[in-house]
Amino acid sequence: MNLDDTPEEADFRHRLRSWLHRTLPTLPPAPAADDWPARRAHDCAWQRALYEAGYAGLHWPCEAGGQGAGPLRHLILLEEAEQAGAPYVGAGFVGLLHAGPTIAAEGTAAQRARWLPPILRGEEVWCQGFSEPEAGSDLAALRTRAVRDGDSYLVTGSKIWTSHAQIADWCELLVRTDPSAPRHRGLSWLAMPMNAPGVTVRPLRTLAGSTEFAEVFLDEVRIPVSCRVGAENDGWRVSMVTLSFERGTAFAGEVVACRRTLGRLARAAQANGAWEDAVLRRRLGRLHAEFTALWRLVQANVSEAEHSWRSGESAVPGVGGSVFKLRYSHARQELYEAAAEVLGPLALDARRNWTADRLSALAYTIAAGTSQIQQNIIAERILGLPSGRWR
Amino acid sequence: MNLDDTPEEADFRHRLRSWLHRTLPTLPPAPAADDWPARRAHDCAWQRALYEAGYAGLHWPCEAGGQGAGPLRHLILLEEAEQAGAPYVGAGFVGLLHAGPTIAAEGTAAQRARWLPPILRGEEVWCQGFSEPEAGSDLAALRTRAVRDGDSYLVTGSKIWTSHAQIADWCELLVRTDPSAPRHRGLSWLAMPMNAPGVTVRPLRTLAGSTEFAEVFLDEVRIPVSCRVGAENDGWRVSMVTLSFERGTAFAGEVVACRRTLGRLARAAQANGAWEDAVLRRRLGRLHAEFTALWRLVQANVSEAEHSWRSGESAVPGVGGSVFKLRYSHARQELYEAAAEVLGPLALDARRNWTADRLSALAYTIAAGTSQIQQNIIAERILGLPSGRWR
Amino acid sequence: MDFRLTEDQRLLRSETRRLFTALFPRERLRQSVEAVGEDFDRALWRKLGDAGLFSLRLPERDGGAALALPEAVLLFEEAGRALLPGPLTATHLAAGLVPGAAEGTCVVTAVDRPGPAEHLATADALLLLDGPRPRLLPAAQLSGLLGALPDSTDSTDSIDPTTPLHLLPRLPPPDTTRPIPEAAASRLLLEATVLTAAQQLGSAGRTLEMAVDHAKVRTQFGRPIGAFQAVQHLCAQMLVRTELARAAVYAASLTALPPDVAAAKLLADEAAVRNARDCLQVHGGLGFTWEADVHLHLKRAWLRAAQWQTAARAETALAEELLADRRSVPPQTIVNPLGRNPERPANRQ
Amino acid sequence: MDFRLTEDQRLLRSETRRLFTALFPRERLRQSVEAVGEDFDRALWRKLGDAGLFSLRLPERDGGAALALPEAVLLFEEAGRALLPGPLTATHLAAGLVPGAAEGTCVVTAVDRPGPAEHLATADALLLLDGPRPRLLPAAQLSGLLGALPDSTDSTDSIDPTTPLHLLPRLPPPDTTRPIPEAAASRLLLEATVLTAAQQLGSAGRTLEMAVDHAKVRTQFGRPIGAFQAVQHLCAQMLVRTELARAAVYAASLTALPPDVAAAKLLADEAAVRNARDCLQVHGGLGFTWEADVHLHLKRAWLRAAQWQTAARAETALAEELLADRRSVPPQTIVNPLGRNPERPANRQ
Repeated sequence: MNLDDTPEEADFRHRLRSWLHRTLPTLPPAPAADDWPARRAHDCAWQRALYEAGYAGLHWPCEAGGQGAGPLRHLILLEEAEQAGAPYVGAGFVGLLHAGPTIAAEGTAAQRARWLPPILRGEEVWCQGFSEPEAGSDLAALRTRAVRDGDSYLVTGSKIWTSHAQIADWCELLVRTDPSAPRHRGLSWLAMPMNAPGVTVRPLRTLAGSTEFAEVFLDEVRIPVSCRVGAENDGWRVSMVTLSFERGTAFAGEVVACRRTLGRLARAAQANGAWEDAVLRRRLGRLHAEFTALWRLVQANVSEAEHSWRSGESAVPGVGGSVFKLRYSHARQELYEAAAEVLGPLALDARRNWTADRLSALAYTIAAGTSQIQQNIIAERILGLPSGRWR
Repeated sequence: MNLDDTPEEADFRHRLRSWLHRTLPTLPPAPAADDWPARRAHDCAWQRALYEAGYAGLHWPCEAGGQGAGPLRHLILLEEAEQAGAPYVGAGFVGLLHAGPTIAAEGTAAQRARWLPPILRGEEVWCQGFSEPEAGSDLAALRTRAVRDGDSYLVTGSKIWTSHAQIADWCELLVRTDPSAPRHRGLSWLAMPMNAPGVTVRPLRTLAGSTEFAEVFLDEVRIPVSCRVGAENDGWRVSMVTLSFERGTAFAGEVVACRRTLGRLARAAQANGAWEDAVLRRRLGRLHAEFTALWRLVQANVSEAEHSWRSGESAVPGVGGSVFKLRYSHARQELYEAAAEVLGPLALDARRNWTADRLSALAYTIAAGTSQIQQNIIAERILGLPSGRWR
Repeated sequence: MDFRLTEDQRLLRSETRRLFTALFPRERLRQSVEAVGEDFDRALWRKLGDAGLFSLRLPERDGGAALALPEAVLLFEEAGRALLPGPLTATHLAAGLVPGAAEGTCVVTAVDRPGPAEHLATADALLLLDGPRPRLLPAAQLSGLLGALPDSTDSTDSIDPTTPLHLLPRLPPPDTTRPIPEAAASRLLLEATVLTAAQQLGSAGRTLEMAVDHAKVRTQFGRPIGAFQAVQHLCAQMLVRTELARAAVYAASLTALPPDVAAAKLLADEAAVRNARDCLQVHGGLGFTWEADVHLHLKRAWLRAAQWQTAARAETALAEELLADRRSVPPQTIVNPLGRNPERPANRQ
Repeated sequence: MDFRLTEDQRLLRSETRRLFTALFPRERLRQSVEAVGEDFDRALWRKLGDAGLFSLRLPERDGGAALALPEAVLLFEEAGRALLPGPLTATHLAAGLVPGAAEGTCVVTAVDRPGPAEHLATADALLLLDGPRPRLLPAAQLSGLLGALPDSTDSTDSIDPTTPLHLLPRLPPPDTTRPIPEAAASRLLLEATVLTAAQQLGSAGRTLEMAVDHAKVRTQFGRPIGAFQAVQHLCAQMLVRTELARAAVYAASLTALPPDVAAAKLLADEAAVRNARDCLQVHGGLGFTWEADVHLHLKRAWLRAAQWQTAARAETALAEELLADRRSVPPQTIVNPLGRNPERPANRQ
């Protein structure tokens, strides 16, 4: 048990840190939150910079164009980038962290050659079309259907919660190809060009006022069969295979960011006098413990993942993922509630620091598995309690 | 909407208060907690005093020997008695608040004549034999069986959580008379003399170290059929009928007591310096709000009950009961956790004030319907949510 | 004692609900959400005035209904439920003190300390409750005050899209304001607190209703989500919070005693904020959209929780009460000044 | 970095569990619960000494295993799991400082401030960590201290039936004690805090296990109660608390940095207390009995939460750290003094 960098890790960290310090000051300022074309350009430029420095696809396998690094190396990248204030992965998220790895694992050689390099170079942006209005927590209930028509599928239905849909080139789509098969069966995974006729994107305004998400309406969209990754009706497994790439690093950068925010909150409280309030002070102290421990939990989970990866085991999401997600979602909300307490009445001003974060934090106990579902998973899959028949 | 005594209520309160102030100083000091014969004597003497002053069975119907007063009058009695520091009903609890009202409602004239007067006069003590080790939250699953043998039942099984079993004269018993009938059906209500051959009482030590409860083992105990109240196999309904006597006054005295405790806590904190801790101070302030509102909720529930009672409606346990019980159980635990905070390290000394109360408060979210069950009841019966099939 | 609504009070509540639904249906609410920076709806304000929302407690000879705080609380509960916009509490308090407030021809806002002031750019007067005697800043001085505010206090970035805010770094000096000698700020503050708590209560009740309605119809895993214990228990706790807050708010409207008022505000704030949060959780992603009304309740609840007595102030005051009063407000000695005392409307002529 | 247990550490843990189960099976636990006022089990203490629980971190030439704090934490986690009685932490810290402590022939207890002291009547020495240098009150003076205590500090009324307590109103003056110049109280305090947190972690893990085991077999309404979401979610939160505390405690054992130690104590205290509470709730009435072990875990958890850094102290210290350190202990600059630094055992010769 140790928390120290190996000499190789220290060397990697050192070189990375130097590069970040050289590179970040040369980046243009972040564009306005709702200027999506500018955000796309900004995020892609950052990905291009990573690519040129040899950091693109750090954790992707070498044969997919990546660097073949393990989870620990990936964690160092996330940690250092966040500490240095580097841009968030942004528009690159789905391509680099979901669609890309899926294609790398399940795609044909031709599919890999077509789709992976543009992701790594920051040239093509992907979005995700999994969720549907009627299939929220219950993803297996999705209804968008694809009917085979010669060398194509004709896809009709609608998707929701699709980030970056308005600027994406491709959409990884989960559709029902066998309407008679029950639930998880009968689904297929398709790569859909977002400029195909019949695709309509409607931005979805969140309660934070942002247009981060969109609804995507599909009206007989023609998608070549060659865009299907994996076998027909095997889409559930294909889409889940990427979860095995989740090697404990999800939200790792965010935890680093939360720890920095907490420090800023304490200094802001000191500056505005809120620090005099012992209740608030102890609340911030408790959050310090919380995020310190969450960071340790990340390190523990990534250490496990590194071990599995080195052993060549197909990493299955372990104890760590759900446990971490459940607690982190809650802690993040607590953090921004404490921020509102530090701000006092200024928390009612939407332009203040932390106000938008307070609002967007509300999604954390809902998105990517509600806290209720996470608790079911922990109880049944980890603790082995009998099934509550909730699915 | 008003919170003021009517002239009649004010008069009743005034006379009661005078009597309490005259009478309480004449009572002997409370006996040691584990001296059960002395506690019986003490509790019965207090009941006798109430009887002689005309306050016994205040809320019982006149035809059952009571005073025929409504819930509001009963609330005044509970409030004034607690404020004056009068003894708790103690050993009289089951007789006065459950078995007695059940007999009054469902018993024959002979049964009422036999059992009710000694309860009111503090001469006979009752205990309750409903729960069983395998039937906790799920009371309908109980197994103790009664086999008809001529003019008697032969009862075999065991009961648990029976308060005052070691000093009781009678036990109200719920037994299975038809083993083939499902769950709620096939149960009967019997009055069992505790000195009958085959009855064995084993005190059950709680985590607070007290012997408040007992297990009662029944080995072919012969109980005359004349001791059955209500029809054979109708025991579930008979035992539930008393719930309609629960007119919002359950725990009302305890809320008054909690408010007094809270005031004492604040003064103790001021005396020992804990008051300097702003976190603790605000915690006590919050508890003040909590118990203030709980008392208002009692007043609201009792006002509703008074109205039903005056209209002659058979009072069904309404919104109030479960809502109040759920929140009060939690608040009581919070109160004694705050007490431990006031005591600081002295909370580790079992002899200090509040330490035993802290331990016994742990039972509140379990006994008389766990908090989980209370929430189910609220969700399904009050809010009308679909059944979760938890029963 | 009869701590139930009277028949008249029940009728008042149901009539008020009907009226508010007619005056301010959901479409109007959504219009007002999108109408950022647009004019305040003075027509609605006058209709609320006609309905007696502001004049309710004035004597009949002054055009009021001679009712008391408990009735006002019932109306404000409905206002919170309907998310009625505007400085309702301040204008209600100003009835009888500021001409036109009772009728809704005048819009009055109020503050008791530096910080956010709602609808300041619209208001015809600002009521200041920062000392023992209330004081008034009339419209003419108000525009001067607005002009002197730094840019960063521009009204359009209130977190609540239906309540424009200005952040006042300090209150206007006494020489710019007119004192109102006949009224006591402490009493107005208690009333403002109770009426704000009443709106929180109404909002809490509404988000509970929204959560339950959604849980009955939304299906996941082949069942209505309301059949899952996790959702059931969320909803059950929402009801508990609402009913506890209700008991506290109604009692405070009867006694107007500081501990009752503080308890009412603390518990109603908590009920409104936490119920809105839980309502959002029950709605899942659908509740996270701008189109859903959940966030409007949450944001208004945050805003009201920051007004008058905050949680920190209420808890601190309640703690002090524990030491001040040996018997911590023994229930049986409570008198009912507002319910019984006929002098109050007279005070306000 | 490899924040997993090594093969050796895994083995150490499983061997320790086996050993503690053999030395202190449940029957012995229950005997010790009923043995109020009876003699301390010195035979068990010597066996724990033989097993290396106290000498673990001493150099091999002093009879130790030359292991470090992480290994000690694994042993103390198992001790907390098994509810081993006695002043384990103090005697472990005293190894190398007080003759016989390492071997378990001497029983050492410790305090850092006035308040409860565990096993004072049994102890052969009292370690005082109230200043920069530790000091020691030997057996002879101890009996004098006990004689001088008021009646109300009699040991038999500890809330934890397996841990007799005396409440020390003040600590012995310096002229009655012997300073230990070669050791730093601040370091011993950090270690005591981590080792106490480790016991809390072990207890939290055990009550989680008890709750899950019970939920699998206890049926109500025709199903195992573990199939009800309400019970499932209680258990899930117990696991989350345990795993978060585990990460914090193990990290603190590696870094021994004050913020890591404070976080470990805070989260492990919370995990132990709240898991015991939830375990009781899952057990229902059956958990409320003296015969069930749940209350022993709860009471010991309360006791340990009051030792060394309480929640109030930990939170306050962590808050100060936020201001002190601009980057709040950036993970990548962490060094590992105890894991790497070979000088510590030498310090203790």
